[in-house]
Amino acid sequence: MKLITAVIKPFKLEEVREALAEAGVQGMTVTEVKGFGRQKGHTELYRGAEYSVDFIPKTKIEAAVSDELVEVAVEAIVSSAATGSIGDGKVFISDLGQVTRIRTGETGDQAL
Amino acid sequence: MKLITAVIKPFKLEEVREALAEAGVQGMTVTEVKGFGRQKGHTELYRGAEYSVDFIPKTKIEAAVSDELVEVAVEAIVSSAATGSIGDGKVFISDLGQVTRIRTGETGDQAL
Amino acid sequence: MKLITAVIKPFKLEEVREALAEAGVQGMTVTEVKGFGRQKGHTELYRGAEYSVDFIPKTKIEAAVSDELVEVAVEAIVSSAATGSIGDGKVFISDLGQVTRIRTGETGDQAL
Amino acid sequence: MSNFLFKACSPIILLLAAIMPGIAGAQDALDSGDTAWMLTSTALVLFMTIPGLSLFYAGMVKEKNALSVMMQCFTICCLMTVLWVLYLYSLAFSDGSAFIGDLSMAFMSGVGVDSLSGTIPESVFSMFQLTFAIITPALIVGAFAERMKFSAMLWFMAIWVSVVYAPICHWVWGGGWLGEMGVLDFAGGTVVHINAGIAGLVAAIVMGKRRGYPESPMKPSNLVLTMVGAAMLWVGWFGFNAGSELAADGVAGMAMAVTQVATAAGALTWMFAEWKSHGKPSALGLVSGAVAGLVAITPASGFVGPMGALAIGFASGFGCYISVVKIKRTFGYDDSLDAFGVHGIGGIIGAVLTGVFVDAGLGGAGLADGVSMAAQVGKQFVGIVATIVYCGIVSFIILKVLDNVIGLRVSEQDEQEGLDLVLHDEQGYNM
Amino acid sequence: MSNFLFKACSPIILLLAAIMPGIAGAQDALDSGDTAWMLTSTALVLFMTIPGLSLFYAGMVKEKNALSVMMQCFTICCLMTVLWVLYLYSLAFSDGSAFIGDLSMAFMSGVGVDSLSGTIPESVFSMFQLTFAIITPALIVGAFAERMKFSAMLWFMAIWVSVVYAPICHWVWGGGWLGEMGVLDFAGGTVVHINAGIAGLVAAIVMGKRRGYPESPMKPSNLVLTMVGAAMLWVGWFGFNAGSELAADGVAGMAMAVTQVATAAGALTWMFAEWKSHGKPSALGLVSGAVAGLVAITPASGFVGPMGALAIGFASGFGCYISVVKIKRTFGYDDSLDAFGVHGIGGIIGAVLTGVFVDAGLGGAGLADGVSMAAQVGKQFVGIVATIVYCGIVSFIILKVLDNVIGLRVSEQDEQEGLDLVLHDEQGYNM
Amino acid sequence: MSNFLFKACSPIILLLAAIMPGIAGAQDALDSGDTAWMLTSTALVLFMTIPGLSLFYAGMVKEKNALSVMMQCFTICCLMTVLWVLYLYSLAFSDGSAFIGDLSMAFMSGVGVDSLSGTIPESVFSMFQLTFAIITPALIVGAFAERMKFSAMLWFMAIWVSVVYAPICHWVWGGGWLGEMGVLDFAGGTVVHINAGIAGLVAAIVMGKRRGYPESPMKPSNLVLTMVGAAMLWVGWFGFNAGSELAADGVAGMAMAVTQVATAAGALTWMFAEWKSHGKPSALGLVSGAVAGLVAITPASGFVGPMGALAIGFASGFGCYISVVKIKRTFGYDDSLDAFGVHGIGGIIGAVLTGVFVDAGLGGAGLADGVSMAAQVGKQFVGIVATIVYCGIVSFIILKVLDNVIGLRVSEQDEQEGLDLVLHDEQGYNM
Ligand SMILES: Nc1ncnc2c1ncn2[C@@H]1O[C@H](COP(=O)(O)OP(=O)(O)O)[C@@H](O)[C@H]1O
Ligand SMILES: Nc1ncnc2c1ncn2[C@@H]1O[C@H](COP(=O)(O)OP(=O)(O)O)[C@@H](O)[C@H]1O
Ligand SMILES: Nc1ncnc2c1ncn2[C@@H]1O[C@H](COP(=O)(O)OP(=O)(O)O)[C@@H](O)[C@H]1O
Repeated sequence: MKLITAVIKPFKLEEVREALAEAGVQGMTVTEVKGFGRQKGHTELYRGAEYSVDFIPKTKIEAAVSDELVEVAVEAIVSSAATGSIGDGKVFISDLGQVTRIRTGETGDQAL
Repeated sequence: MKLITAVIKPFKLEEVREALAEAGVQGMTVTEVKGFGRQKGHTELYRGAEYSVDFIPKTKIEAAVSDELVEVAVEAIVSSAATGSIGDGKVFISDLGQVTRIRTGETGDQAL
Repeated sequence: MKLITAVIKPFKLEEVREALAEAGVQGMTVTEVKGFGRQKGHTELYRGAEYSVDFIPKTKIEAAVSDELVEVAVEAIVSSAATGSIGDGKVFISDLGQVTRIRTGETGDQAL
Repeated sequence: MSNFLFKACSPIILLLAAIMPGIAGAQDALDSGDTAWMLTSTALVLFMTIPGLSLFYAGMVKEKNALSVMMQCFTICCLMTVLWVLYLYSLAFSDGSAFIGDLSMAFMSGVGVDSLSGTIPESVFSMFQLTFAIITPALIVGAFAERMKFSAMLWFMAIWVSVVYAPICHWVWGGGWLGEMGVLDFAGGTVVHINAGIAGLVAAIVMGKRRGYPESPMKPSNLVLTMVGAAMLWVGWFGFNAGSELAADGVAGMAMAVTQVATAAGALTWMFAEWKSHGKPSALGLVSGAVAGLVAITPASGFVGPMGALAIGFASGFGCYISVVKIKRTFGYDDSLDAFGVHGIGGIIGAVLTGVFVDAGLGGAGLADGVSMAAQVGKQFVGIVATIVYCGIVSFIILKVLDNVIGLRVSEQDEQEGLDLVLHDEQGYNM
Repeated sequence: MSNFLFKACSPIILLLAAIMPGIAGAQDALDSGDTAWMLTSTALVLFMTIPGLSLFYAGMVKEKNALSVMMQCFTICCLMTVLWVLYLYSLAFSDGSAFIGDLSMAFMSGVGVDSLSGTIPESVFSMFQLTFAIITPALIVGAFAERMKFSAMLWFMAIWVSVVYAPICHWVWGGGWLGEMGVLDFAGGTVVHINAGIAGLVAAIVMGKRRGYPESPMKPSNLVLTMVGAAMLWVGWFGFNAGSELAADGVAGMAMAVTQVATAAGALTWMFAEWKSHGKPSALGLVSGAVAGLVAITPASGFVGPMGALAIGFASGFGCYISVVKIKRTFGYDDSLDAFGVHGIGGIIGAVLTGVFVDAGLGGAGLADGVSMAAQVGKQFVGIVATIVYCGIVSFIILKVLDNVIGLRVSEQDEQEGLDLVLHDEQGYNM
Repeated sequence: MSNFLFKACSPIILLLAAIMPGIAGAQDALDSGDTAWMLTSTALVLFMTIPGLSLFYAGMVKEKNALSVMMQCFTICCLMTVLWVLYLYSLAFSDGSAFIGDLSMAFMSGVGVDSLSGTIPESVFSMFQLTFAIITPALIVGAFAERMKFSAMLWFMAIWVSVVYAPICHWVWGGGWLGEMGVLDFAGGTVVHINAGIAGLVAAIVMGKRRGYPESPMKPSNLVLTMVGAAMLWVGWFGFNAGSELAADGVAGMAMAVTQVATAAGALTWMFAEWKSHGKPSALGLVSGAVAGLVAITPASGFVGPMGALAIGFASGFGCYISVVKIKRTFGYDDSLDAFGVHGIGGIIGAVLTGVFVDAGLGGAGLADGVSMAAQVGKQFVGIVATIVYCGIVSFIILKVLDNVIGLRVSEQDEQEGLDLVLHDEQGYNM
């Protein structure tokens, strides 16, 4: 099993979720994060004090998938999350040793 | 060392924390997340506009543990987080290459 | 490639970000988390009801880096995040199978 | 000659008498100043409930229930308004018997543009009193917050205000037996606060504790809003107390002054008590003490002087602190936001001390002729006990009946998920 | 003899006449009670816009636009104030013609410390009216929220208030043709609410929908604040309606009473309608109904009785519910916060029903001599149609011209990022 | 004959004189309209501090300190109230000397239900003045926010108000030397704003900068609440300025009008200045300008006309903008929320311009007989300088002494963790 972690633009969440569901991914966990990278931030001004804010609101999606699903899932994310403009985000893949479903105690692919 | 990541129902956090502590896990990091899976979401209504919200508030716990602790820790999570109803969540296990304690520079199991 | 995950004190974020940038890390993703460990929490009191809060606000930084950068990056984090007092946090390193840049589809080190 | 002159000028004198307030026998002429103040007071007392009390309460509950308590307060405001003009005003303020009014003024019949009540339009008097009939049930919300069904809440409030509030209001202010007996309740210590506090206590006991109380944390979600609500209560209370004079005069002025003093004293007392016993002063303690002071000065506000107010504020700040921090914990009932602990206890302290500090020797307006301080305190006790017994028993019956017929509480799982989503399909904060 | 007496006492009678309000012919003396109430009313109506309406709106938009709507309301308040003392007051309230005033009172010339308007200082009358000229454009903000350029908003409002608001205000209250014809609009159903609602509808259509509307969720970010705003609107509205009597008297009192009743009825109606059709009552529905009731009672407030108010509140609560929940969805325009759906529709319902419930037989103040109910309703329709047509056409022209000259909308990407950051370099919440 | 008639009607005339305000020699009769307005004004000015100023400040600090500033404002309100009735009112308003009152009215002795102050109850006058003694120290909180110990704050305020506020209030309004000399300060430009601004500046300098200032971001945590607070300040300020007339008359009306105008002008000026220099208009800038306008019109409000108000608002909006955006940065002191930058500077601008625009030729009420504009401006300078020097020196001494005895600042680590948790064991937001 693999853990796919994607950092995307927040307003793309719904599209990505649908694309993943279509690809056969049945569950995922979503976190609001702040990203730092090539995309430029913005400036804020409060009574003459100028702050440049480099961090940009992003959404992180984590989905554990069985090995055979990895490729199509990544493909689904990339195609649904892309706008073509800077800051579209990344997809990371890492190994997952074991998964357990708390409710039933099932493990492995069945637990996904 | 392994990284145990558990997604649980938010109101179970305190119980899980205690179970982990009892199991010998001395530290953990907690994130508020939104989960998507088999558990159904809810509906919201604002002036006639109905929104179905699929994402459900969940809590993610990350704990780095030494290899020998993994099993008992997972066991502790599963038994303390289970309610038996859908949406209880998952436990993921992955490898951890190295851990460093910032304060002291210690690494490995000592750093946990 | 490796994923470096650091849990630090929130007010150190800016310093760590700068240290990482200096070390050559070009992107990172930041999450507000709550930490539990050796550092003691605080007490809150509401109309005679005393609550001891064990979880402490922390900031989690995730940065995917190429293998050769790992050491210097960890070094950068440790030296910039340390205050010497308890609760400074940890740095975790794990393997990363693949990285894709959503905008371009690039993968591997180029995608970082 | 003098007779001739009297005749000559008598039309003018009559004219004068007719149009000017303050001249004996002229109470039936409208006074624009009094009317201006009572219009304002009505707005101020409404302001106490919405947004004041709503915010005070919404900030103290969990995030997932914030909207539910605001919605309860707001709905109570609407429901009471409609019932008021249909029959409640008549029940409370028409002549009727010593125990309850009749329906002669139902549908506001007889209340026209020109109807007067003293020097102000009766429409204004009626609306001013309505705002009291709104805040009283709204206060009870604090006792059963975070667990009551919305529908059950509606039924309870509609019945309670008809069979508990209206009669007790009539007893004290509508020409009923307590007022006749000489019980002093200037602005509602008995009618409003003890009444709401007791009903709240009964509701808290009948409904049982919130899931997880008191083991798991029940932290206020937004104390910033709670402080705003408390501040609004304070400001609005000037309408409550100084407005209860029904005129813009020296008594109203003094009522405002003693309100200010007792509130400040109550707030500081609670703050210092907490500082001493816990080691730190808290914002929630401070504003709780302020409300305790406001509650206790309410029955006394037209009768006592600034130094009496200081004493009343001090006593109430301390008494309510003990009640909320110690007594509630000892007995273990879950009066979620301390409707009883602050309004019940503060109301009782205020009602008793009104009988003391009304004494001219203590700076008050003076005891009634031939009434000793002990006798007055005795009367105050009669008022308190009558309210506690009647309100306690009737509230209990209503709640038990409703519990059997439609059920009072939401399910455990719904309580877990939060009333905002479960009962209203909404969230207070989407941020 | 009687002649002699008259002479003898005549100085006194003159004196009396000069200093006392309420005596025929004495309208030109200042009455401190009336003045007190109008100073208060002015504060209350300002309070409706800032913070009331600002909060009501800010809570309904997305987090990233919260500050932008508040800033729009606040800036409108400032801009209208300056234009008002420069020329707007004169345009609206100087004699001029039947269609518009002139500039004889520009720069407030002639309005001194001693100038009176009835029994109150003209300065107070002018400020009271200013608060209406503030809230009217501020209401429009709800229709185009979350997508309009700030600069375009400023231009639109400055022009609109000069060429739409000022004349229509003059028609109805400044001695213009609608007032002369006998159209009844006690506190601004036509001038304020229909006017703002129509301008909002036109703006919503001209500007087009928000990006993602209606497919993606447009959830209110902070309904707690929206409820606070609604409560403030309610309280402040007492100044709006009871203040429109320009005196603290029985009519003002009744105006307050009917305002309270209609609001409660509107709120409950919307709530129960939603409960019935959707299965749950919502807080946003409740307060939307309250505003619907407030809007509809506005033109009627000095003319109808409590039972008429009940009917008007009911009709408006239901009508606006249908309009917002059904009609808007059917036609597909994006009136973001329902400025038209509540203020336009509610204003029309209220204006029509004013002509009905003014009838003495229905508890109202009575139709004018020789005017039948049908005739009065006819007059009301003339007022409504004139406002819709004039406001609709002129608002459309202003918007189209501005769109061509400077552009009305922010770019799609800016809309995505949120107006607070893009237009003001600020965030509403940094938590 | 005429003599006969006079005699014949004289009882009536006496009667008239006794009961009617406005007739020469009748100042000692209570006027219900004036009383109504002053009761309202007192509520409005209290509303300025809690919740108004509390919210304005709480929104500008970091989330972790939000409760601490609210608690400071609220506690100040309570503490001043108690000190006021004990001795402060007497110190400020009893006859005493030209520099300070005496203790003849301590414990409110002599202030009964029937005591009058002009045409209003003395209880109301005293409470109205109390609200000024509350907001003045509360304003200072803005200068040392986010770093002062709560206990040190309490000591400082209790001492400061006794040895700085009370005397300066006496100088100007209590029959003291500045008032006698003819310094014009209608509603507190000198007593309230310059005074608070200077004390704030001294405190900011003595206490030093916040940790991390100015390098690290000090973003306002909740500008939505700051805007609400600013709106409440604006509305409440009508009580402050129009209430300072102590009557509901033409001067009060004009005071309200010029307050509205100057505020709007100040807000727009700051907004456009920022738009021009920074490229975008900000909400915080807008409301800061509004407060600047409010501050500057305060001393002038009973003396100038609408066009003078426009000029004063413009000057203050611009002056305070420069002061906050440029001067503070140049000198590097950390006046956290610009108590000095807005209240100090705005107060000075207003005090000077009062001497200019009071001129009848500029639309004002007119200079005193035989006083030239230059002379009046000179007097204004004397008032300003006296306040700056006295307040500056004494505040400095108090702070230095307290710093040595109990310490003014929390530890660096506590500052890091936030005052809410460290000093009060609470959090403002638990969401
Ligand atoms: N090396 C990295 N490690 C972790 N997250 C990263 C890394 N680089 C980028 N990110 C995340 O991806 C987001 C987008 O990256 P950015 O460089 O701005 O644009 P792009 O993905 O289009 O190249 C960032 O905001 C950050 O959250
Ligand atoms: N494949 C997955 N990858 C990541 N997180 C998942 C995955 N499946 C489920 N989750 C997380 O676990 C939570 C519970 O899953 P759900 O399918 O609703 O119930 P259950 O765990 O009882 O089968 C989800 O809300 C989500 O946060
Ligand atoms: N085993 C662990 N797994 C995951 N996170 C941990 C673990 N131990 C500590 N942490 C994180 O590191 C933070 C600091 O740890 P703590 O034990 O308090 O201090 P120190 O790092 O100085 O030893 C914790 O608040 C928690 O977020």
